[in-house]
Amino acid sequence: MDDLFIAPAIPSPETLTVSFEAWEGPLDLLLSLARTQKVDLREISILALTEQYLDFIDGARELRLELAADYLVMAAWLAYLKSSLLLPRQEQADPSPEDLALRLQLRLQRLHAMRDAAARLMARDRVGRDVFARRKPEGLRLVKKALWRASLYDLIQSYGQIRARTQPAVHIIAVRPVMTLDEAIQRVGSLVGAALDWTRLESFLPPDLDAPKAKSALASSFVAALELARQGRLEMQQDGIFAPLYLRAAPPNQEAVA
Amino acid sequence: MTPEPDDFLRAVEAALFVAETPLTPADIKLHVGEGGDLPAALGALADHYAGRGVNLVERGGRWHFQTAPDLAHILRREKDEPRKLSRAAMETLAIIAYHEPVSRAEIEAIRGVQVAKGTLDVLMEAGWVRPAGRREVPGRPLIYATTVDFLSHFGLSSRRDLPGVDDLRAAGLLDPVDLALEGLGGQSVVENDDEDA
Amino acid sequence: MTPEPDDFLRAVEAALFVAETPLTPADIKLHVGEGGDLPAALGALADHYAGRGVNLVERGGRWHFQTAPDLAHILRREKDEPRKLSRAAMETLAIIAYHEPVSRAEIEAIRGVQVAKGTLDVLMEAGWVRPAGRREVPGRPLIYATTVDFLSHFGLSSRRDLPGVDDLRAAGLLDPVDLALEGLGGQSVVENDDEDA
Repeated sequence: MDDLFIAPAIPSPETLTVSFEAWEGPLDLLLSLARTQKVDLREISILALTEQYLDFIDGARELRLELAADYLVMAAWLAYLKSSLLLPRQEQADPSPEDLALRLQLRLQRLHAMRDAAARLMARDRVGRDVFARRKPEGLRLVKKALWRASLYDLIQSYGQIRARTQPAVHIIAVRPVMTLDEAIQRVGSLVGAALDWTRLESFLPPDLDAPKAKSALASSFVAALELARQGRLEMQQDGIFAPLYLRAAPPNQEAVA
Repeated sequence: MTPEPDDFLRAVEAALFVAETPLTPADIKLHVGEGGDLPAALGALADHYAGRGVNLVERGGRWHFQTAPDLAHILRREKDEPRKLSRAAMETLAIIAYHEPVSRAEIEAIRGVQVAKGTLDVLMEAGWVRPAGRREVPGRPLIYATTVDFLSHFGLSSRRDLPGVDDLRAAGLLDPVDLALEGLGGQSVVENDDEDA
Repeated sequence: MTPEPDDFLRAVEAALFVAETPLTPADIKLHVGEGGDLPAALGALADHYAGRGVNLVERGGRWHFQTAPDLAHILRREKDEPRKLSRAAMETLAIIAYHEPVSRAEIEAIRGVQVAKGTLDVLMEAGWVRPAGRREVPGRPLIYATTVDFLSHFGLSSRRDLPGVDDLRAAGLLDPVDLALEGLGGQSVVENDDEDA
């Protein structure tokens, strides 16, 4: 499993005929080279690895392979690291080359660990490849069922509204009990001659009328009185607003004048 | 009581479990091969699952797992959601109740408004209205009537219990009071998006 | 040996059987109600199915039935081969799973190359990786984490089941990546066509 992701095997630096497409960058190449040391990455010699890398780049250059800039940057950095590691201790810069080497080693370990983890992950029993769920499950359904609310009152009220809205409206005008104006003129005209003195309008109405007809008779009789007065056949008198209205026949001389 | 299942039986079980459709014994053999007594394995599996929540059944020579019939209710759990009928639905229901059986055209004639198809669907979904055949007139329109559920929901023992028009009038339910308020234009009004508007 | 399953257990079994996706205990309760000891029922079911052709498993707090791994060969079909992940995608997925939540820069620091946008897209499309907020550092980078579907797919009960995770942690290989220390080359290498090269 460890070898699942190792890039094309590197037999030895001298016989390299491989293009750089095989690696995902300098770190990847470094890790591949490191793996050829066949030791635990924690015990790897960064110095030896640097040698390997620089040899590889040199070899690749001789083979006139196109070199990506990043590989050359890494080569330069490693060459610097190598020389620093060989320098006497007191002349070392900060961070120390040992520190830098340790970090590079750690990075290689981390990348290797993740590569290994990816391989182990992919090799697990994966759903749809190694283990299977049902291919056509019926499914659990949460059905929201509408619980319709409606009362009998809603029902009949609705029906009433439809009927009220759509039935043709027939307007029947009731035959109402009235005394016509002609009738009133006739009656008031004939009765006023019989009266000797001022007589209240109400006295001219027919007796025993029911309420609606009495109202009509009063109104018609009043209008009839006005008409007769206009014709000069009677006189009207009232002491104040809403006071009783009195009628009497007009004097004969006045009738002659008119 | 349950013997440790052998690999042949396990394979049959798994094949039936993942199958998209019921499998014939020949289908099963395509997966599990000939390395066992298939009828015996099917019988043993059917026995094993007999009292469980999932049963192995044979229908017309094909085998499949299905949930136990008595558990159907948990697989389609219904959640009641109280909702009020729209006015259109209420009116349509009332017309069907008073005039049944009626066609959609007749309902529209009485309402004076077109009836969206969805309105009748809602009433049928509620279980209050059912199609009641076709009227034998040109076009053979579908006619609708109310259901027994309708009667029980509204507490009626029969449709004759519905108050008559005279009762409605006496109750003041025929007063055209809200006619002006409704602003109903009448014939050209479609209550909602209806495909046969 | 196998006691007669009670109706609660049978209901849990049936619900898991028909479910289209793995179910949390809460999902199950929604269907089977509170009428029983659900953890006990799940445990009993898992035990019952342990040696069979179909197993009940828990993945990231969700339960589902699946076929036994050793039967893969008889059940696998041509079209079942899951999507082939690129090496970049596999490594990126592993880095996210073991380090989550991680930013893109942190993934790049570990891999020594830039992460093509397509790589994360593929993982998110597969439903295995999700954005998990932003890291409250300058630039507020988006951070990524794995999903419950990731656990289901790879047969992990939880992230603690990730292969070798304890050893890696003990070795300090999962410590937060100190980006400042990662001054080494490689950062400008783009693994493939990436618009933010």
